[in-house]
Formats: sequence, C-alpha cells, structure tokens
Amino acid sequence: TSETQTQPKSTDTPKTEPADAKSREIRTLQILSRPQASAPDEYERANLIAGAMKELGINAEIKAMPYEQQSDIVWYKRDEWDMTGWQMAARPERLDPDEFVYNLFHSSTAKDGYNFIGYNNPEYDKIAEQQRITVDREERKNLIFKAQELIASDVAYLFNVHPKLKYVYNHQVFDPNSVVEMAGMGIRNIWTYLNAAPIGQQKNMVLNSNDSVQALNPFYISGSFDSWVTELIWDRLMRIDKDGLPKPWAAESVTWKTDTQIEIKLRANMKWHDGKPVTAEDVKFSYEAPLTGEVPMYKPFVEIIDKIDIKDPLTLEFTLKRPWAAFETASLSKLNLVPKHIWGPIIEDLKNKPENAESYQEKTPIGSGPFKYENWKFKEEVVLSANTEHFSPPKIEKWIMREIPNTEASLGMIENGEINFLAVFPGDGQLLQQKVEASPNLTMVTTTDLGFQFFAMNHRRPPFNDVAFRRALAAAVDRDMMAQVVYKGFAEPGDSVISPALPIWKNPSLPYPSGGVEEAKKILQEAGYEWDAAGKLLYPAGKKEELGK
Amino acid sequence: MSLLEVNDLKIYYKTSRGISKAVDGVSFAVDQGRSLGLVGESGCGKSTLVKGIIRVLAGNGVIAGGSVNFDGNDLTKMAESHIRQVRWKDLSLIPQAAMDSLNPVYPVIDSFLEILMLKGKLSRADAIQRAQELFTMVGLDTKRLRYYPHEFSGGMKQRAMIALALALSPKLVIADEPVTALDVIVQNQVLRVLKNLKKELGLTLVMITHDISVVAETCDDVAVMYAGKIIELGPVSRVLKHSMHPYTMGLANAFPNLKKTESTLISIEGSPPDLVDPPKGCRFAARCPFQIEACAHEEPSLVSVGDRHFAACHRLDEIAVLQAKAKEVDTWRKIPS
Amino acid sequence: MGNRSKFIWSRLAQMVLTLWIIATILFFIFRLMPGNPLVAYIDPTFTKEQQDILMAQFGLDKPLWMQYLIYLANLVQGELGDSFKFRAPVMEVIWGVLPNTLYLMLFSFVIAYLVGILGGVLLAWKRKTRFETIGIIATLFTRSAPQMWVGMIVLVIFSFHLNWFPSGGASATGVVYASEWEKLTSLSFLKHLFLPSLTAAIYLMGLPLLLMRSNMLDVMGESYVEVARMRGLSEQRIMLKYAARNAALPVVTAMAVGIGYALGGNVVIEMVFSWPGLGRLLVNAVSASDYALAQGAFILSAAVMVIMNFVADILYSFLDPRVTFGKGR
Amino acid sequence: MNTDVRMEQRPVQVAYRKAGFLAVLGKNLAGAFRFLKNDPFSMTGAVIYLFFILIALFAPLLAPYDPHEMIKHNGKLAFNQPPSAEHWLGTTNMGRDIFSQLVYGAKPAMMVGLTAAFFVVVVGTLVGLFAGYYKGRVDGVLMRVTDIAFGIPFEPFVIVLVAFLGPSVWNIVLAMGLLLWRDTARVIRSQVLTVRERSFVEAAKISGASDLRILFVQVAPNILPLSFLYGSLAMGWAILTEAAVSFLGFGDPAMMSWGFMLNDAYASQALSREAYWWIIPPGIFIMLTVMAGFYIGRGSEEILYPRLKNQ
Amino acid sequence: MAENPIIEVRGLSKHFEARQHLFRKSSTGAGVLKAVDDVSFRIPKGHSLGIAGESGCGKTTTAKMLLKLYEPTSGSFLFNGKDITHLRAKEELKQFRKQAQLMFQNPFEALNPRFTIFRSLLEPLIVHDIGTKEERAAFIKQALEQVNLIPAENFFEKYPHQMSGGQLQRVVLARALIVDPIFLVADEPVSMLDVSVRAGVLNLMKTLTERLQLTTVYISHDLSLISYMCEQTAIMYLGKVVEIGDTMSVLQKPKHPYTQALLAAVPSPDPDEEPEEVLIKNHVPSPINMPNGCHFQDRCPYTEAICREKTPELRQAETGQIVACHMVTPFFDRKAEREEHVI
Ligand SMILES: Nc1ncnc2c1ncn2[C@@H]1O[C@H](COP(=O)(O)OP(=O)(O)OP(=O)(O)O)[C@@H](O)[C@H]1O
Ligand SMILES: Nc1ncnc2c1ncn2[C@@H]1O[C@H](COP(=O)(O)OP(=O)(O)OP(=O)(O)O)[C@@H](O)[C@H]1O
Ligand SMILES: [Mg+2]
Ligand SMILES: [Mg+2]
Repeated sequence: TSETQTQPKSTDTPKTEPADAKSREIRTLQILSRPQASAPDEYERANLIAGAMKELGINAEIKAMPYEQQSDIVWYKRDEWDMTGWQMAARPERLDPDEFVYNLFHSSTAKDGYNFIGYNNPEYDKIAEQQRITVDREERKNLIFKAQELIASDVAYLFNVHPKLKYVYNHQVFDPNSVVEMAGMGIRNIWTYLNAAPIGQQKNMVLNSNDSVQALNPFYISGSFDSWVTELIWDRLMRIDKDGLPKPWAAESVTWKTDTQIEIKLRANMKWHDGKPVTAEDVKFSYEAPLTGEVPMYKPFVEIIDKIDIKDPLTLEFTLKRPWAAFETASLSKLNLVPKHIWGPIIEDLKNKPENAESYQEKTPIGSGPFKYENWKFKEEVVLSANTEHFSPPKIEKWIMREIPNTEASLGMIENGEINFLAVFPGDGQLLQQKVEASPNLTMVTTTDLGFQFFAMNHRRPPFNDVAFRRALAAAVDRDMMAQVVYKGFAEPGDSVISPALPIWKNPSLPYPSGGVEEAKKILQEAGYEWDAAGKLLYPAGKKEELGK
Repeated sequence: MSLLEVNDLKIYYKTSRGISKAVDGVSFAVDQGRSLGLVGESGCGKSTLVKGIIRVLAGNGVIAGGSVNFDGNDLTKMAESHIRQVRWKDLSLIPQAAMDSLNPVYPVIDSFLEILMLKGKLSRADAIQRAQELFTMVGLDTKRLRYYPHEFSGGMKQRAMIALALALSPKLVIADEPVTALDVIVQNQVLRVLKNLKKELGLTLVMITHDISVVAETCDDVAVMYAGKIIELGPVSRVLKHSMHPYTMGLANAFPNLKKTESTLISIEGSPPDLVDPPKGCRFAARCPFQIEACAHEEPSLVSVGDRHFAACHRLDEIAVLQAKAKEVDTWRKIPS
Repeated sequence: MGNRSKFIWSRLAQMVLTLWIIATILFFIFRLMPGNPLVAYIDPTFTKEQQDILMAQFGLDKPLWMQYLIYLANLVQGELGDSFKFRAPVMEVIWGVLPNTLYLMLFSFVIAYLVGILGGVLLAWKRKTRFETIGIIATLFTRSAPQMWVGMIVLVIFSFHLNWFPSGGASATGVVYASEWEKLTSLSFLKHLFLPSLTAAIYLMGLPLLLMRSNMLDVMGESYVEVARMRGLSEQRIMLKYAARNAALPVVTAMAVGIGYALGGNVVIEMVFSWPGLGRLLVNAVSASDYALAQGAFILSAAVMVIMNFVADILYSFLDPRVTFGKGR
Repeated sequence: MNTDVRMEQRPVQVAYRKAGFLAVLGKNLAGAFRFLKNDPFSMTGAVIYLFFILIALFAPLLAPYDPHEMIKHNGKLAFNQPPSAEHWLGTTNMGRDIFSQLVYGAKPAMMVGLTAAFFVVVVGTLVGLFAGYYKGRVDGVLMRVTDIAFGIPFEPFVIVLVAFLGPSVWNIVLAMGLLLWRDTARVIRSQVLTVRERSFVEAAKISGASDLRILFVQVAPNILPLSFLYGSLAMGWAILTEAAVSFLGFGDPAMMSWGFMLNDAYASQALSREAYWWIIPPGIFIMLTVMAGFYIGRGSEEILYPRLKNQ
Repeated sequence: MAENPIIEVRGLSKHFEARQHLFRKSSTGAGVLKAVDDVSFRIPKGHSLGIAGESGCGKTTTAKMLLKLYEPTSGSFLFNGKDITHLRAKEELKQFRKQAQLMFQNPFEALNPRFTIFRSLLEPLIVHDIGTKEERAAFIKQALEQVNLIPAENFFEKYPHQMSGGQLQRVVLARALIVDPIFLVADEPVSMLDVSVRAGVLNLMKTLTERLQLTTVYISHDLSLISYMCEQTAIMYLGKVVEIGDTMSVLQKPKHPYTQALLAAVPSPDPDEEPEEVLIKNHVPSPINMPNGCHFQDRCPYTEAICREKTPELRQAETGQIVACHMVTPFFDRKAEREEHVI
C-alpha cells in the first residue's frame, strides 16, 4: 500500500460535523493496480487518483498485485472490489465500435461477461442493441454518439488516457513514403509490411517483440505477437484498411444481398504456400471448422452464420441468422483462411481427443498470405519471407520479428541497426524521441491509440453506485496531468471508449465531468455529501457504510 | 670428519607473542654409520632442529645462527636449488607425521616412482623394480605398492616411509618419532627394520623420540634436549646409566620398567619454560631439585664429562651425590608444582 | 559388492523419493492456490462450454486426487503435460530453450572455473602478499555485486558504447544453423554468448577461487606437502601435483552442485541479456500463470539439482580414495 | 590431597539448575561474537552492517524527501534530473528523489537480511544439531528433508512462492527461510558429527547429562560461531535475492528497496539515459551489504562445501 | 572368591558394520567387524584390571560398553550384581552414570574448549543435582586440590587451552571423581602426556583409587604401565581375551604366545639389556570377517591344524591365569566356564 503526500484541504469544509458522522464515514477504498515493476504507468495513475481522492477527503489505498490475481478478482469476484486499473488494447477488429459499445456496458454481460463493472442502464442497453443491427453507417454513428454520451454522463468508467503509440523505423532502410500509418494503430500494420520499400542493401524488415511467440496457428487466438505473424501468413476475406474500415482482400467483392445475406467472390488464382489452389471449399471449411467445437476461440465469430453455400468455385453465399453490423469487421476480417487439405484431417482426428485445434502446431504453417513461414526459433525470432506469388506481394524480402524482452536493448538495437523497425516500446517516449532526434537514421511516428487506459469502478458497490460520486471523482482526476507526467506527453486525455483516432465514431463533445477538485466538491455537496471535522467525506444523510468493517 | 656436524644452531620462530627460540644454540655431530637418538619433552625443539637442518622450516621459522656441515657442505648457506638436490638424495627425513606423509590421492607406488624417476633418474621399469626391492627390504608385501596410503595400517605406512626414505640410498636418514603412536609389536618391528638396515647398509641415522627405551634399544648415542638446548650428550649406555644432568636422571625415574615392578615411578613436576621468554640461567632450574643460586642467572655450558659424554649443569662436580639423591622419591617431591 | 551397490541403490531410491516429494509439493502449491489455474487463459466471455473444453483439455476437470495420480503417472514417463500458454507439450517448449541454457551455463562455468581455480592457486601461492589481499577483496566484490547490475554495466560498456558485442539474444538476425554444432562454432553465436557468460562467470568464479585458495592453504599445511618439499621436489610440482590436486577435490564437487543450480537457468542474466533460456521461460511462465509450464520447468531443474547433488557425491568419492560409505566409522 | 572428598548427602536445588542453564547459554552467545574482536575482516563487515543499520533506523531524518513523493518545483514535476545540490543523486523519471530512495532502501535490505539470517541460523542450526547428534533415524529424516530442500532450485522457488503469495518482502523472506537453512543445516550437522565424537561429549554423557543438555550445553556452543558465520553469509544471499526478485518485478512495490530501485531504473531506461547516478548507487549499496556478510565470514567459502568425507 | 564382584561381564560382544569405498576394491572388503567378541571377566570391589593389547584389538570398545556408551551386540553386563545390559530407565541410568566414570586418553579433547575448568567441573554437579551454589564451589575446590591443583582458585577461570597436558589430565580425573564414583575406567590415561609428567598422574591415580576404594579398569598398550598400576591383567587380541589373570602371573609367566610376544616387544630403558626375539609373524589381520579357529593362527609360531579349526576356549593354566590357546596344557581338564573366570 502507498500513501500520497497531499493532505486534505480543510479550508472550505464545514467546521461543524453532522451528528451521525461516524456511521456515515466512507470506508477506505481499495484501488487495485498491477505493481510498478510490471505496469509503472498504471501504478503511477493509481497514485494520482488516490491523491485526488485524498483531496476530496476519501481514504484510498493502492493494492498492487500481479495481473493474474487482479483479473481473478475483477472477473470472478465481481462484488469484492472497489476500483481497479484496466485497459482496452488496440486490435484491428476493435476499429469497429461494436465490441466496446456493446460488450463493455450492456447489462447482459454484467454477470459473467465483459461488463465487469456492473453498469446497468436500460436506455443504454437499447442503444447498444440497436447499433448492432443498424447496418446504415450514418444511422449507426448517431447511435454510437448517443452511447458515448450516456457513458460519459454516467461516468461508467474513470477514463484516463489514450496513450500514444510510438513506432520508430530506419529511414535509411525504408522509403518514408512507403510507410503506412493506420488510424488508431500506427505504422506497425500489415499495410506497412506490404508497402514498405527498401532503399538500400537491407531488404529485410527486422522488428522487435518483447514477449514470446506462443504458437503459429490460424485457429488459435493467442498472444498479440502471434497475431502479428498469423495475419501475414494467412489471408482473410476482408482486411481492415488504414482508415479503419474493412475492405475486400481475399474476396474480390463482398456484396450484401440483404441484411442477412452476403455474397462473396474470391480472387482468382490464389495459391496456398504449398502450391495448391485456394478454393471456395477452403473458405467454407475455414468458417465451418469453428462450429465443430475444435476451434473454440473462433466460435463466437461464426455462430451468427446460418449457412454457407458455394455457388461456384469462386463464389460463396453467407446467410446470417440475424443482421449484425460488425460482421465484416468481426468475422470476415477476423477469420483466417485455412487450407482444408491440411486442416481437414487434423480436425477430424482431434474430434476423438481431449485436445483441440489450438494445441496443434504445424511444422511449417501453410497459408495463402503475403508472407511465407520460413523459420521460428523459439524465444528468439520468427522469420517470414515474401510470397512473391501473392496478389499483393510485399516489397521487402523478409519479415523478421526478434524477441527482445529488454527495453533498453531494443532501444540500443534500433540505434545501432540491429533492428530497423521498433514495433513495441513500452518505455519512456521522451527518451525515445531524444534518441531518434539524435540519430540521422531514425524516424519516429506517433499515433493516438485505439485502446485506452482507465480505472474501473464497481457500480455494484457504494459509493460507486452513486452517479454523483462517480462524477465527482471524474472531475477531480486531472487527466491532463496524467498525460503529461505519467506519459511524458505521449498520451491524450480520454473521455470515451472511442479513441480520437477514429473521428468517424468518436463523439467530439461529451458531457464527461472535469473542473478539478473544486468542481468535484460542488458535485458532492449538491448530492448531499458532507465532510466531518477532520475533512473526511461522509455519505449523504440517511446512507451509511455497509461494507466497512 | 663427521658426516653431520651441527654447530651452535639457532632456529627461531616469529610468533604473535614474540620470537620463540625453539632451538637455541645446539651443537652435535654424527659420524658415518652411527645412530644418534634425540630425546626430549614435547615442544623442546626436536622437530624444529631436524627440519632446520634440511631447511624445510615453516614459513615463520628462520635459522638465526650457527652452521650445519653435512658431508663437507654448510647446508645453512647452500642455495635453495642446490639444497633441493641434497634433500632425499643424500639426506632424507622421515617426518613425525609419517602417517599422513603420503599424498592420499595417489597409490603409494606413485610416490616411489616420482622420487626414483625424477630424482633418481631411473626408467619406469627400473623404478618399479627398485620400489619392490625397497618394500621387501622393510618387510612389506610388494602387492601393497598399488594400495592407497589410507589402506595401510600405521606400522605399514611407517615402514613404507622408511622404504621411501631409503629409495635413493641417502648418506643420512633422519627419523622424527618413527615409532610413536605405534603399539609395541609394530614398534618392535619398525625398530628392527631400522636396526637391520643400519647393520646391513651401514646407514647413518638420527632418530627423534621421547621414549628413552627406544633409544636404549636402537641407538649408539643419545642427545637429551630440553627447552631448545642439548643438556646432555653421549653414548647411550653412559647417558642412561650414568646420567650427568638432573633432567636425564629424572627422566630415567619416570620410566616404568617391566622387569622391575617394585620400583616407584617419579615424575618431574612442573613444565618446561616458555620459549618466547626463556629464563636467564639454566632452563631446567625451575623444575630442578638440585637448583642452586647460580642456576637462576647463569647458563651452564655443555662440557665434557668423560668419554665423548657431555653435560650442561652447574653441579657436575658433586654429581655422585646428586645421582644418589635423584633415586629418592622425596627429592623430587620438594619442587613446588 | 553388497555394501557398495546397496549404497548406490539406496541413494537412487532417496533421489526418487526426494523428487517425488518435490513434485508433490509443487503439484499442491500450484493446485491449491485460490482461483482457477487457467484464469489467465479463460476469457470470461467464453461460454461455460468453452471453459469446460479448456479445463478438460488440461485435465483440470477431474477430481484433485485423480489429477495428482495422472500427474505422477505422466511424470514417471517423462510427460510434463501441456503448457497453457503455448498449447504445446511442456517438454517440447523446454527443449526449445534448454540447449541455450546449457551453452550459457557450460561456457560460464568453464570461464569461471578456469579463472577461479587458477586464481585460487595463485592467491594461495602468493599468500601474505598485497597481491593476495587485493585479490580476495576483488573477488568478494564480484561475489557481492548483484548480477543484473553487473549485467547492465557490462551491457552499457561493451554493447552500447563500444559496440563490440550484441546487446541481447542468442543469435544474429535471421541466421539459420544447420546443426547445433554449426551454431556452437559460429562466431556470431559465440559473440552473443560472450556477455551473458561473462556476467555469469564474474559471479560464479568467486566460489572456486576462494574455495581453491583456502583449500590450498589447508593442504599446504598438510604433512604430505611438507614431506614433498623435504624430498626436494620442485615448487611447481608440489603446488600442482600435491597441493592443487588435493585442494581441487571440493572444488570439483562444488562445481557439480553449481551446475545443478545453474541448469535451472540464470533468470536474471537471461532477463538482462534477452537470452532465450530456461530461467526466463520459467519466470515468464510464472508471470503468465502458465502453471503447467512453470511446474514442468521447475521439476526439471529440481531433477537436475538432485541428480547433480548425487553426482557430486559420487564424483567426490571417485576422486578421493579415502571416502568410504556405510554405517560404521 | 588430604581432604576426604566423600560428599554423600547433597541437597537438591532445581532452581539453581535452571538458572545455570540459561546463564551458560547467554554466555555462549556472547562468546560467539567474540571472534569479531580479533579479526579485522570481520570487524570491517560488522562496521558496515552497523552503518547500514543506523541508516535504516534514521532514514526519515537522513532523507530529504519521502521516497515515493513526486517532487514538483514551481508546480512542474522535477523528473529525470541529474544530481544537484537539491537532489544529490538526481531524480527518477517520475520525479522522486533518488538519494532519499537510497537511504530508505537500507531498511528493507536490513530487514530482509536480518530476518532471513535469523531464519537460516535458527532452523539450520537446530536441524543440523539434531541430525548430527542423534544420527540414525532422526538424522535420516532430517537429512532427507534437507536433501529435498537441496533439490529445489532457489531463485525459481522464491519467484514461484512470491508470485503466489503476493509481492511482499515477508513472502520473499519466507521463501528464503524455507530453503536457505539447508546449507547451514548440512554444515552444522557435519560439524556436530565431529564435535560429538570428541571426548568431552562422551564425558558429559558419562556424567549423566541428558541428550538435550549435552546438545545445547556442550555441543551447541562449539558450533555457534559457525552458525553466526552462516547467518552473516545468509544475510548477503538474502539481500541479493531480494534485489534479484525485485528486479524481476516480483518485489514489494511498497518497499523502497535497492533491488526495486534497480528495477525502476532499468524499466525506465536509465541506462540509455546514462543516468549513472540512478544505477550505480543502489548496486554499490547492495554490494557493500553483501560483502559485509562475506567479510564477517572471512570469505570462508570452504565452510559452504565441507569435504564430504564424513557423510 | 569371597567378595562380590562390582563388575561382571559375560560374553560381551560388539560388532560393527564395515565401511568401504565406492569404486575401489578395498583391502578389507565388506562385512562384520567383531570389535569385541565374547569377552568375560569379573572385577571384585576395589580391584583393578588392566587390559592390554595391540591397537584395534577392542580395548576402547570394551571400555565404552562398560560405561554404557555402546550397547553390546550380545552378552550381559552386571554392575553391583545387577544386570544393566539393557538398562534404559532414565533415573537408574543416571544412578549408574554417577557411579561409573571414565578417564580419557586425550585430556585436550576431554574438556569442552568453551568451558572454564570451573564450568567443566560444575556440569556433573548440576546434572546430578549435587549441592547448593556455595557448596558446589567448595566441592570443585576440594576436587581440584585432591588432584594436586593448588591453589585451586587459580584454575577456576582457566580455559583448557591455557593449561598443560598434565594439569588437564588431573582436571579430567577431578571431574571423574567429583561425583563419587565407585567404578573408574581409564582408557590410555597418560599416553598423550610427556614422560616427565606421566608418572605424576599415574601415581596420583594409584593413590586416589586406593584411598577411595575404587574399582578400576585400566586400558593401555603399554604393559609396563599396566604392571605398575594393576593387580589383574587381561590381554586382548582381535576382540578376544586371550589371557587373563593376576598381573604377576600374566606378565612374568605368560602362557599365550601372543602375550609372550607382546612382552618381548617392550623395549627396555636399560641399554645394556639384549632385546628379546619377538616370535611373531605378519601383521595384525583385518578384523573384518575373521576366519574360523584361533584369531592368532596366522601370526603364531606354534600354529597347528586344530588352531585353524577350533576357536580355543579359555582354560586355566597351571600358573593360575586363564588362557585361550590350544597349545597350553590345561591345569585341570575341566573347561573353564565363563562364570568361573574369576580373578
Ligand atoms: N611454525 C611454528 N611457529 C611458532 N612456533 C612453533 C612452530 N613450530 C613449532 N613451534 C614451537 O617451537 C617449539 C618446538 O617445536 P618442535 O615441533 O620442534 O618440538 P618437538 O620437540 O618436536 O615436540 P614434539 O615432541 O611434540 O614433536 C614448540 O614450543 C612449538 O610450539
Ligand atoms: N564406532 C565404530 N564403528 C566401526 N568400527 C569401530 C567403531 N569403533 C571401533 N571400531 C573398530 O573396532 C575395532 C576395535 O576398536 P577399539 O577402538 O576398541 O580398539 P582399541 O583396542 O581401543 O585400539 P587403540 O589402541 O588404537 O585405541 C577397530 O578395528 C576399530 O576400527
Ligand atoms: Mg616433533
Ligand atoms: Mg583405544
């Protein structure tokens, strides 16, 4: 536990304290956070929030614990925690607002789904449901805007920041014009990999990861670094384009016949890396395999599909059980196309075994993607080579991802050229900027993250079940200061689940409270909160602490 | 000329308490083919003396004076590389702890081969042959050459060490307490080996012991040491039968004799002086029943008292009286403990 | 003979017993922790059915005692189960990094014990000189310095500033070795190996050095060394064949035990130098709640330690003819 | 000599007997520290410890800032500052005073070191004493337990345990305590094996003393110095381990330990920033404390690996 | 014999398991080491028995069994007429411990180096709850004076390393006597002492044991010392008593060839005396896995076939002592039974 230094200001609190002060005292609130060692920014933000709370006369205590313990409490002991640090990471499919808007706050997911905070607002539920089936973009946008408004005024989350993604590449190796920036995702994306043009001797792209590749498996959603690789080896029917919207990829065209019927035309002459042609059968197999139960992680993305018909060798028709606005993003851009001749027998075989497709590792993974698997040295590197026969062949020769858990080392290596693309840098942005500025070879590109950092409050527990309390807290927490101090400016203050990086979905004017401690106190006072002689915050009259010791 | 002549040898140890004069002006000589027994209480400097002779003193020991003439050369002045040649080849020393004198991780034969091949310049085959001869000579089964030292009993180790000492047929062998810690039968066997070698090879021997019976049985001459000095020296029968120094007399009293069970044992009360700060006069004075004025401040010198017999005592002139008195128990009782 | 084989058998039985107990303790530590062991791998959005599938896949659906029996049965067959994180047999995952740990360990031990033993002999030889005092103090420094710290400094100097050695990893980018041997003999691999080995060796060498020194001093006081001198043998011969040979016995034992320790992987060094080894694997597994993998890596290191302890005993008695076994004195 | 020593009827006094026992024990403990006086190395070690214990005790007085405080100058966070008169060792990337952290770091180091050493000494000595003295079955069981402890890889064990029990210094100490006694136990046992063969132990037995009495009155004082030596070494190991564990991110975030500082510096790229004032001091302090243990143990590594001769 | 024996030992044996090296073939091999094998004797009150024999013949092991430091493998041990072979009861054992004491070979080892002399002497008093605080100091003073350490106070605060061997051996004796034992075993009590002080300790022991009417067992490999100290003598060879009887008979008219050899081997301090021939061959064989028959068979100058077949029984010789040798003509034909080995 840790305490902040700021003392409660007692100047403007009433000198006389209510008679029933004792019973109205708010218990010491616990803020869960990962330890400073593994998540320094979260820990520091927890400190700042605890400081703000102290200024309001609320006792808060930070409990640092490893992520596993934290998630165990947050997910499985849903009414045992007060506040916790949390984050939503950027993933391409999250470019569609559905997951954030629906899963995080819909009351149906409060019991054992993503809505672990227990947010429950029937009005919001309706909007969230509505946007799912509204295929018209403009109409849907209004709904999303409305949803964000509700989240902001209810202060469902204590928003902190959208960090800035910091990527560095060596402009002596790659033509700066060929590096592609993607909204909310930065320059580390498949379009850069495909487009980056080597201008010197070095034809390979060497980038870093800071954790192990766990598996290279088209049917297993494992670590994020795995997905960097899998999306290159395996094609998908659609891919999220740099503007954040899905566009046909392996499919030549995707045509919505009705709200529930989609016709897909495959590109001609596509080949698997082993030389066999990509057929409609393969596509159908790829979408049906998850339904066998042997590919559990992909099942949620195909359950909506009623049936798939092969019209001709290059044409398929998908029929959905009901309309789903995010289908292109969450399903067509998500599922890997897998060769049936390889995986068919494997899946059949697995049906009689306790294991499923997730534990199957091909010796040489075969996809149809723009890069071919070449080598994987466990805990060292993954090497892919350009698939020159691909319909969108990369310009680089090899794509090599080196595992470098040591941040210092990764910095050193981008400086001395051991790597030429800094794909992950959890360290100090300011330092990185200095280094890049001092180097004649490096270019840094920062992008506001699609994901965001926040503190979750447990709406099931007082005092967080009171909107006024949440609003006061939100007002008291200085998000600008967070961005400046904790992120050294490499973050944008957040007020919504939608990142400012996605102007199409982001509601620019949200009623999220601000104004600092003064404003917070006003909110509290209006809601009936009082302070005792020592400056401690008390519940409004008639309410007492039920969870205290 | 004697084979070994030690003149006024002084060996001091540097200790934290000061200089310990472990050997303080010792002179004696050993003739070719004779054997000298060196007796004295524990700590009187016997081992120091012989280690000093071949200059293998502990790091803090120095030869502070005197000379050691061996076979015509002064060992104290010899260069280290030169004396290394002398060691074992001309003069070998069987150390006090012969039990632990063999490298425990090699079979015994390795020690022989090392000496015979390295210093004796024999071929391997010859060396093995010679080692077998030596083993036979000391009455050990040649099979045992291949054993490790710890597989030998104490007596066998002692014999093996004797064999090793004889490997290069040295002119002089010094044996430091070769039979202490052995029981009688084994002791007897080892002494017999030494005696036979002396007879057959004409070995010159210096033997240290604190058991005068051993000296009586094995040696021609005996030197009695007390607190860093030789206090009596002469042929065995003279020194033991007609002791000229009270300490020697006392020593004889302290020995039980199996053949004379009726006699009472008499001990010399007290303990030897501190060698860091020895008394000014006679070093035995404090324990001596015949102590007179002079003993306290004047050091007696070793003087001849007859046929090759020397003693260091202020009362040599009244020796007959002392000898008589020394046999009485009460004489030795008077000394305060 | 009877006694002897009885000793070996009983030692082997002891080893098995020890391992069994360690394995059991480990099993229960991992299983009795509150919460689902798969917590980090079961996304709460999974349906009950999906969760069950996963639990079944790792055998976690069965009652505890049955899990335990299965675990033991598997262990006996050298099966360590499947890694939660890598969805692959733990053995396979470990094999992926074991060679690197071995190389790092062997290399650093060779450096450390060469320097250590020679240094120890030298210090003993030069006893009571300033050289010795400085030597000891310097050694104590190396033995007291935190490894990550030494690693960081080494990294800054040799890699960031001088640029002599790569700053991490075990091989150069994109290199594929035809065989382990080719890898071992390639300059690039050795370059990668050097800094982490050096850092480990700096720490490791203190033990053999100090041990060797004090043993030398002990042995040099032994009668057989004194006698060797009396025999007029040369000083070198005495130092090496008599003093060092005997003084090295415990050092060799210490090395066997040390290898046991080191095979568990030097977590800190592997971390600082991004070395793909067992230690880092284990720490990653622990922090990623990959219990199956952590457990497997742990058991493996424990087994190696137990075996190396045994080897140390045997080695000692092999090298020292005096050692005896049995109940008597 | 002429006094008759027949002493037939002697009154029994139980109280005195007990007092005597304690007095002996106390005296022996004092005796165990006596070696410090005669050995400059040990003395140096003890002085270093004393120095750090004093720092630990007076940290709040010595440190100009709270080690966790993010310091603002004129409303601006003073982060990443090089050493200055205001901040002797500069500030961290979060604007905390490094010197203050260093001073505060002495406390967990000493705490971890001393408690772990205490564990090691007490458990190791007791196990060693009983195993060595009773031989036979007791020895068998205790040594098997020790073997098990020896079979457990130390660093991973600490990490696993701390990962499970939560990142607190006490858990680190517990984990170390659960294992580190093993070396002590083995060495003490082999020492006891030789001590128990010495005749004064037999003499005590013959004089009718009970086993426990012999164990604690006769044998224990003879091995206590060794235990303390081990304690001092264990202190070093404990501090190094805490540092390593903190460095790996399993440390106690509430404790401003040197290992934590190193971790913080490392994670905040102090190396790339060449902020040596941040990296070097905690390392030096760790080194000094660990070395103090070695100094007290006179670098006697051989006692860690006694010849296995008499096992 | 009229007097009841204080000590009676019947067929006492102690066997050890032999150890060996792991890799090398040892010279001895595995097996059972019969350190003491079927030893019987009685000692009447106030008498002293000397046990002599070569190193490793089982003298110390016998002594340790007499003091209940070792549990015998077989046989029985009667103390004051009571069988205490398997005595376990705490109080009774303590009582025995008070009555039977040991004097050690090595005085430097026999005292706890961390205890002052006073403390060492206090220990037995505490253990046996003897005296008050003041009385104890007086007892200790008395005990030290009794062994001629005068003035006793000077020695109270000394540590063992500050004293000479002779003084220490006296302290050891004082400690043994301070609990008023009736039985004393002295295992090579002076072998570590210098000749000049040896006699002092021996004389002291002799007078004290006589005055205090102690029953003593005196162990030494030095026959001359035994002859000086003891009334009875037992000669041991490889775990067995080969000859036992009055010292005079055993040492003056030895019957067993081993005793004869032993006597012949003792060197004389008289330089003019011709050394006797020791008629003995070979070395002491390994005590592990002894062959059948007489243990002395391989070294005996008179060995015959029967010696290799049959273990000789103890029989009374015409000179009075009891001898275990096939070649000695028995004084009378009756096999000397164990109970009859009275001395
Ligand atoms: N290396 C040393 N440093 C200091 N003093 C020493 C050293 N070696 C021996 N002494 C002292 O010198 C004196 C003579 O020792 P030395 O070993 O020569 O006696 P000794 O007559 O051989 O005795 P013992 O019969 O016990 O072997 C003793 O007082 C001993 O303590
Ligand atoms: N605890 C033991 N374990 C195994 N063997 C033992 C033990 N004690 C004694 N022995 C063996 O028993 C035999 C007799 O030993 P003991 O000590 O009784 O002989 P000793 O006559 O006292 O010899 P010494 O004169 O050397 O003291 C020896 O061979 C010895 O090695
Ligand atoms: Mg000597
Ligand atoms: Mg004995």
